[in-house]
Amino acid sequence: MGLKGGLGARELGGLEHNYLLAPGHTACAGCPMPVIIRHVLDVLGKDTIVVNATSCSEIISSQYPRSAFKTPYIHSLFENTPAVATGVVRALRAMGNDHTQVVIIAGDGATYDIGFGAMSGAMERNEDIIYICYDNEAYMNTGVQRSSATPPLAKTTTSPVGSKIHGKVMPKKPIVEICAAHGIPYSASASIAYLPDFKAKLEKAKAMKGFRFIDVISPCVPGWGYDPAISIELSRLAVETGMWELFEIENGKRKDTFKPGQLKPVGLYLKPQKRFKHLSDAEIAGIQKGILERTKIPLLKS
Amino acid sequence: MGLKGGLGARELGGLEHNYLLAPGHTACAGCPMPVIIRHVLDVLGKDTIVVNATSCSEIISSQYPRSAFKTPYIHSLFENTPAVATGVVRALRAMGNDHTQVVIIAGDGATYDIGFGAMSGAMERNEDIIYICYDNEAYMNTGVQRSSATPPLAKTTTSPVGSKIHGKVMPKKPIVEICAAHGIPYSASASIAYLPDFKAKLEKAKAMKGFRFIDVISPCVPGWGYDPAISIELSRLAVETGMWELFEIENGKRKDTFKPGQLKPVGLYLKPQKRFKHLSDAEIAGIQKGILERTKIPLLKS
Amino acid sequence: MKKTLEGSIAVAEAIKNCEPDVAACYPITPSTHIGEHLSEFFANGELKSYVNTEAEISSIAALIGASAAGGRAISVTSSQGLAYMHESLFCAAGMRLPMLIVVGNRSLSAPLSIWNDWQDSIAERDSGCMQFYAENNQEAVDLAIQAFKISEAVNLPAILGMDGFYLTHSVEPLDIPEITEVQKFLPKRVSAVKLDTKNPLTMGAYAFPQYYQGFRQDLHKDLLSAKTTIKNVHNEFAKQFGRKYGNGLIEEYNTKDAEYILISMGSAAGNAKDAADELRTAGEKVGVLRIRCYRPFPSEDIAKALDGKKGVGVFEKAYSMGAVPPVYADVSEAITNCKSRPQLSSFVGGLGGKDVTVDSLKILFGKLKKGVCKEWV
Amino acid sequence: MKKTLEGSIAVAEAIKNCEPDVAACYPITPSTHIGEHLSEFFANGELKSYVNTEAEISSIAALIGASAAGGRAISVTSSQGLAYMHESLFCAAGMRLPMLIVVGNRSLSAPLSIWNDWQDSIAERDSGCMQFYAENNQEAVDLAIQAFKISEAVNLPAILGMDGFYLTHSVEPLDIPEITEVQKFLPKRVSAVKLDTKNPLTMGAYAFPQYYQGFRQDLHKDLLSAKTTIKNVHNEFAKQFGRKYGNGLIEEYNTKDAEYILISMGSAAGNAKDAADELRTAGEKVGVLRIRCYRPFPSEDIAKALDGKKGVGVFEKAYSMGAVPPVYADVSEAITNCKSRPQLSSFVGGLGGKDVTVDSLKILFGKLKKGVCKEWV
Amino acid sequence: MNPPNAKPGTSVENKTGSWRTYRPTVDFKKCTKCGICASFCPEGCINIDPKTGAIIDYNYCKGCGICAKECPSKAITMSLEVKK
Amino acid sequence: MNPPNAKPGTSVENKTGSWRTYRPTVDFKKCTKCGICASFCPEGCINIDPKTGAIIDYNYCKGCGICAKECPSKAITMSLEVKK
Amino acid sequence: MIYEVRFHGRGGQGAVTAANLLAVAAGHEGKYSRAFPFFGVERRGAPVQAFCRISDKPFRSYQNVYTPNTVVVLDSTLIKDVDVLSGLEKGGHVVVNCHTCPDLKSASVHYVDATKSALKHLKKPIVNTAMLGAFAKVTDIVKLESLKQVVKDNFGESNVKALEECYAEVKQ
Amino acid sequence: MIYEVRFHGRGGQGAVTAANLLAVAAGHEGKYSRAFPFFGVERRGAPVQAFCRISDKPFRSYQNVYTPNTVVVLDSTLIKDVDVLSGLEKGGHVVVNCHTCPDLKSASVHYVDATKSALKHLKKPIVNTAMLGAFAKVTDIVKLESLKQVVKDNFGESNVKALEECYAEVKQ
Ligand SMILES: Cc1ncc(C[n+]2csc(CCOP(=O)(O)OP(=O)(O)O)c2C)c(N)n1
Ligand SMILES: Cc1ncc(C[n+]2csc(CCOP(=O)(O)OP(=O)(O)O)c2C)c(N)n1
Ligand code: SF4
Ligand code: SF4
Ligand code: SF4
Ligand code: SF4
Ligand code: SF4
Ligand code: SF4
Ligand SMILES: [Mg+2]
Ligand SMILES: [Mg+2]
Repeated sequence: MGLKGGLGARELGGLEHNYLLAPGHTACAGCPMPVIIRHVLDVLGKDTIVVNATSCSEIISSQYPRSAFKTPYIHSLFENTPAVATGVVRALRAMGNDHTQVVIIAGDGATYDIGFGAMSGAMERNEDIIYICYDNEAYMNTGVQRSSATPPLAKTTTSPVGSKIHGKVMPKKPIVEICAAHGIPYSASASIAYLPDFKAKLEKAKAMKGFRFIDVISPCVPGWGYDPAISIELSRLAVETGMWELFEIENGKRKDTFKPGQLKPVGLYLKPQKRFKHLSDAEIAGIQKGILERTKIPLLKS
Repeated sequence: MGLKGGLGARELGGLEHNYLLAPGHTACAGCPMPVIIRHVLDVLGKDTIVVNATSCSEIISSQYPRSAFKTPYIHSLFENTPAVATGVVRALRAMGNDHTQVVIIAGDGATYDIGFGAMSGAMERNEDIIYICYDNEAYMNTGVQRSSATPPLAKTTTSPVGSKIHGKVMPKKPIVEICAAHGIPYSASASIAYLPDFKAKLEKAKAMKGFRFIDVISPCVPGWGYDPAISIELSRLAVETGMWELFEIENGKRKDTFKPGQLKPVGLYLKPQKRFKHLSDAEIAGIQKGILERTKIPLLKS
Repeated sequence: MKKTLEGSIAVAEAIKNCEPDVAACYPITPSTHIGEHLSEFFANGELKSYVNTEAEISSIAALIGASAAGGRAISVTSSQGLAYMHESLFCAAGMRLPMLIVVGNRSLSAPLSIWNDWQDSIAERDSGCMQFYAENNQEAVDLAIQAFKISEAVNLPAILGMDGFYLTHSVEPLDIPEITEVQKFLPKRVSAVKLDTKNPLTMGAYAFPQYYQGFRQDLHKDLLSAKTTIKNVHNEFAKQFGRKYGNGLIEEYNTKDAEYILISMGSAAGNAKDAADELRTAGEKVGVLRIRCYRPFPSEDIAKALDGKKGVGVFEKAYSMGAVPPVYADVSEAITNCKSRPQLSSFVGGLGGKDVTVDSLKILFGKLKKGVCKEWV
Repeated sequence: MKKTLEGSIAVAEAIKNCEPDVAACYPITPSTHIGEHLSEFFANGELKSYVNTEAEISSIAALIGASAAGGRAISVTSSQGLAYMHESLFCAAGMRLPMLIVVGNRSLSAPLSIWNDWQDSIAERDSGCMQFYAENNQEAVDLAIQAFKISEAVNLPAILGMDGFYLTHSVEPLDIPEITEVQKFLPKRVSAVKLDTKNPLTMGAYAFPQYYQGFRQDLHKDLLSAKTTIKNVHNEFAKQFGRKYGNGLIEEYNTKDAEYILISMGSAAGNAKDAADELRTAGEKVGVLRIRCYRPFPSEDIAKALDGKKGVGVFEKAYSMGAVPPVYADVSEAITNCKSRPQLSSFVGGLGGKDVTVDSLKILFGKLKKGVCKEWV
Repeated sequence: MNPPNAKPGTSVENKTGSWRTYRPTVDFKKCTKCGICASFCPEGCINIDPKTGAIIDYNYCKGCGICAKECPSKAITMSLEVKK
Repeated sequence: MNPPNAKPGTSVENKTGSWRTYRPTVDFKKCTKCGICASFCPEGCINIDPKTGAIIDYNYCKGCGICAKECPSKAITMSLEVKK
Repeated sequence: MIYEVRFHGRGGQGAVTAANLLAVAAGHEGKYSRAFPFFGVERRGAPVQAFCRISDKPFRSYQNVYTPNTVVVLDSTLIKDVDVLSGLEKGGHVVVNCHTCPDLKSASVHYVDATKSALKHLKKPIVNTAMLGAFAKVTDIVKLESLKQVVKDNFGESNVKALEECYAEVKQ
Repeated sequence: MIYEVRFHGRGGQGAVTAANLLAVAAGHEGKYSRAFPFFGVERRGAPVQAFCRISDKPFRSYQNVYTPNTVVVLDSTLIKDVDVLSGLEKGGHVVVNCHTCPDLKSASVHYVDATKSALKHLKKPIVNTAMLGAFAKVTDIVKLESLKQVVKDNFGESNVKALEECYAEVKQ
């Protein structure tokens, strides 16, 4: 099989040149977030304005006087991107431009937490915006603190492993479902390891109007604590183990865009990551049980 | 039939004395919001601390040096009640008090809009709070501006009726569903006209821990533009016409707590209200159609 | 032609005639009426875009986005709403984005009060936004039009302060410049520095220590030189529309031969003029200096106007808790280099809607004669 | 016993030993480490409650709630985070709620910068919150403990400023008072005015114009008289723990016989002392006045210390754009009544992490000799 | 210290009865003492006397008419308040 | 006016190749030119030469090893960078 | 001279609008005028004040009206709660909505049953336009015609009828 | 006298930690010390600086180190991008992680292949503890034992081995 995670050679043609995100950005070696951004811009094309929240993606791309973005780009604050994008798109339309796409690129902290009020407002108004959350499941830019996207039991600097508490207590906030509950036209999850699936979602979103949301898993080398070479592999394992489901919600209807026939044991995903190093076998078994109940997919027989 | 809207005499016993909301508050004549608050406090009892958002409920109750609240009460800002309540309940628990209920009373503006970021955060943390939104479907305290709770086509001062736009454009934000999507233990809607239902929900919420949300329809005399005598009647008609559904969501499962067998024509609800005066017959028919599709309840044969 | 209408409506009409691309507002007393009227214009197709935001922090964010995209952008707020924009105001100014924020000035909580004072905008004096205070509704109308022009000329946000209720809710005959006239005065915004897919640009980059201070220093310099722009735009306006307000930065009222001067802003300055008039009739040499533009602070003009005076008092509706009142502090510093520094008194009053009467202001002139005085009145 | 550890960890340990009821934090560089360590204490059962809020506006709201409920409450933030609390700071102070906010001082966006200056907390100087600035990490540790006590004595929030990175990230040997000692100094908070179902009370009522100004005036008065409390608590601390910092409000360093004095705050004041030492060795009569408590502003102490000096300069890491620097403006006003008012210069520097070196400060002393000077350095 | 706090329940000092344009009058003969009016009165100013029936505290009654509208026995009538 | 804006795409001036600890080397004999490595390289610094195969721009390659890991043909190997 | 009027009413009765209409009517006559409210909690039934100044010459003042030339009371029950006569100039007029003469120690008390007129013509107790009729009769600061015009423009004919009725019926 | 050290490294190599460990070791010896970083964008691979001051007497300064007595370079590739020798005192030491003598015009250049030691003992290229060994050999500002103790307390035995190896192998 020439495919890994459903990725075929054919789909990659023509990507190699003129990326709209230039090299020389300062992401950690192995960070998959620039890959995500590159593919987003590749699908959306040059007629796109990027609105970015304070985050790793901002810090690694726009240090004065240099920038990695080749499309127009604006960063102002951490919590306000949905409203900034609202202003951009409203002004464009008011001035007669009815074609330019406005895309938000924001981390999970901006999306799930501090910016969620503004996001909820923009969703309620159904602003004509594409919102991409690269979800590295913590505040990475400030050194790996818990966000609402952090999976349960994961260790971060503010969900530490102590004598009373063993990593993050709360479940991961179901952001795709919450956004869908707002009645927006499109809400989806994605993984960069499933590139054709991701791109299909981007194309679909691109063809629509209104508020469109995609949450993309984005492993973080120091934040999750793993060998940089396996960033894509982890994005794949997350799906193969059922930790990360690939689906989209339109008109309140959920559709799984890819569903593994059998799940790989979740340990394969957890074990390479330092943030899960403290987990006991019982805890891992608990996670495994939760996945099986939630996904209703059988575990791979080994 | 001695019941109107399912309300029986029996259920009312013992309410008459020692209300925890004193008279002398300065709500408009006929405002049902104080009735809602009174019944909330009646169920929760004296061992309750009220956290109030800036709103009509605050302005009518706590003008220095007087207050209508007999329970401990705190108001600070418009957008921060879920976090203030977080602080209150965390401090109580830290100091060894494991019994006092902390209840938020807030309008739809605070709940659906400006305070939703903080609310989402408190829901994510599953703080031990009961949240009551009295939903008068607009910013009343500032003179009837549109909120996300304003129903489509309703006229407010910021969703005016003009030559290009005919009242509110967007649908009502489905707050109960959005809250439920957060995974909180209890999310429900209620109407004061269905008092036993409302009180049952309050009792249920009271018996639980964690974040509990109830959205209560609360007609507004000047804001909706109607004869003050029909505040309760409108709360009833909203249910009888299917404009307001009575339900609760636990563990992601929705249960209708009251469902009319047949729906009254929605005109009965719309016509007495100035905010809907501009509606054409076609628009009313459209609303009626929407209700029938959504509720799947037949229209009353007349 | 004059129309008798509410100050808020008049300002909304003036804004409409400035043809903004995006208005983004959130209701708050006492400035709500302005936004309401803008939304009505929108519903009637007379305004290009109106955003009902879910909070003020998003109103200003929408302005940041709209202005960055090259549009003309306006918001309206008061008090808690402006305070909720605090972080964003520094950001908008630092990003050099023109926009207008009309503030119906109101006190800050706690305790909550919906009534007038200036604490809300005064507390934003460090932000890099320009601040104007209108004495009356005619000036508010005229300032709205001037403020867009100034803001877009110097690429900085402008705050236009209107005393809450006093101005926002007063109904009076006002002259609202016709749209055709406004178009002559204020052409469509043209910005080379904007989000444009034909000519991409990265806005809002962050700055290492070797760059940051330079940006702040430039911002400060540009604010200082905005004083010239403000005067010029004010003169242009006067030429075209026939209405003048001092020199655009300050207005001197019977100060030339005055021995005692009261400084104030907004509608309180109008009341102070009435007080001065009454005292003049009684033979007292008193005058009023009105600060029309508080940021940039017109220290040179003020120092010049005050040099050699016997006594000067600053009356203001704000405080820096635990220290001294802000306008007074600014004036105090401004007159350090007067050849003959007048005795400077400080009066704070009118907080949270405490009515500032002509009589109470007359008393202040009396106090000036007795020497330096620092009082809550 | 001294431990060598990071300033942030040291302060976190000091806070832990103060046994707060609720800590509510949101990460932001450079103050994040403090919150991280508090959350670790919580995970180990050494802290009663730690709230991972979803934004700073909710951190301070949680403090408002916790303090109103009678608890001891603490948050940690910087820059944008403090700015996001702006509205709430006025509210917390106006509601008379004690709490501690440790600020790892950092510049404000735009442009974004994670590095140190004081604009974030300086911009909150009107709010009614007390403001302390630590010169070094030992003082930060000691101030954290004192600040709780002061705050709870005067019923007002306290902001404790630590220079971002310089203090927050420095690793050095520090003395952290033992919990038993802290308990003696800082007993459990007892508040009669609180949310208590046994004794109900309405907190945060709103005020009509006849009441509002009275509340503000009281707040101001209480802030002024907090100066005595601050000095007393500082003395008590000195007695019990043997460490003293000037008189609690300001610290005079070789000022008695000095002709030229540089005023500053935070770690810059330490560097200024080094500069002064070097110049003293060269025979120059120079000294340093450090402002430890910026709000309430110790104007009397400053005026007394500066009276008769030849030249005084204020070095600060903040600006009021389009006007003059804030600390300078405050000092300028404070010395108006000096019998012999020194010549006052203003220096602004160190913005956005521009390193403030001893050498650069030595140059400033040189400038003072040449007369009044207003410069970005 | 002077915090903007208020005493609980002191709103009773506001005699909102003066707001009234219409005045509710209970017909004790019709009143079944069901309590519905009391339950829905926004002012909480109706008491059910077990002997006579619904008693309205006119110090607070704002004359909204809800009690009359909701009374299942039509025991309450609204009439224009005679203002002095 | 001096806004904190930056020129698009100028990050190319940051030669992040110096960050590298490990160096990827392509074995053109094994390379099938499938493009997978290019697609996943975080630096976007791999080009597929239709004749030879994957060409790495070492000016930017940070040596993460993703290309080697993802290459279905195992055509890329990582070795310790020789630092000068 | 600046003519000063103070309106006392309750939320929902339209006192603020009355002051505004008066200012507009004066404006129509080419006069300088200014009306503005003192808002308390703006709730139906709660006491409200509104002010209006009218002058032939431009004036500045935005302060509240403390020494009115005329006071208009839209709800006679306010008299016991509020000192409606406060500062009234010697011999100044008080115009009260009342069906019997109100108990006020003032030289020039006028009263009219505006509630009756409002209920009759408007079917609701919003008495502001009716009271402007009484005001017009009692004072001559603006012309009846101007007021009628403004009321007609803003609220239509039935309000004009109420106004005219009270103009005719006001007693002193 | 205050002894000043400047560390140059890349994110992930532990330069900041090295400075901190040095300060802690000095603290253990009863000295006054202070370490602090200059953070840029703190990303794996990006250049980082960290400073450490050590003295027998208390000192105040929180300013960056401009005139180091010793410079420690954790990654030799930095030499071409960064002026690592900037301000180094005359005859001051430079300790570089390099397997051949680096091209530096300085009186006292020392080098050691710390990456090799790190990979050998820690299985990853985190060279900070290893470089502290070389530093200890080249300078005598803190005792080898103190450093070993601190490294052991914080990172365990294998790091101590790397440290010892570089202590032994550093060349000049
Ligand atoms: C109001 C405010 N609070 C806090 C911060 C500090 N801050 C900047 S980026 C960031 C974390 C971003 O997390 P996320 O959105 O998940 O993006 P990531 O860094 O993980 O890519 C934080 C906490 C800020 N800039 N502004
Ligand atoms: C930050 C901020 N923005 C705006 C306001 C003004 N404001 C106070 S209450 C209110 C409306 C409240 O609406 P809602 O929550 O629906 O309560 P209601 O008044 O309808 O009962 C508004 C806009 C405020 N107090 N604070
Ligand atoms: S910290 Fe994580 S998310 Fe940020 S640049 Fe590095 S790998 Fe990417
Ligand atoms: S305005 Fe509406 S919600 Fe507010 S008090 Fe009046 S009736 Fe109640
Ligand atoms: S609702 Fe009617 S019958 Fe029932 S208690 Fe009231 S007045 Fe009596
Ligand atoms: S009229 Fe309204 S306020 Fe009066 S008693 Fe009846 S329900 Fe209560
Ligand atoms: S992934 Fe491997 S086979 Fe495919 S192009 Fe790259 S090096 Fe060649
Ligand atoms: S090692 Fe990483 S950065 Fe280098 S070419 Fe391969 S994928 Fe790109
Ligand atoms: Mg993240
Ligand atoms: Mg509402």
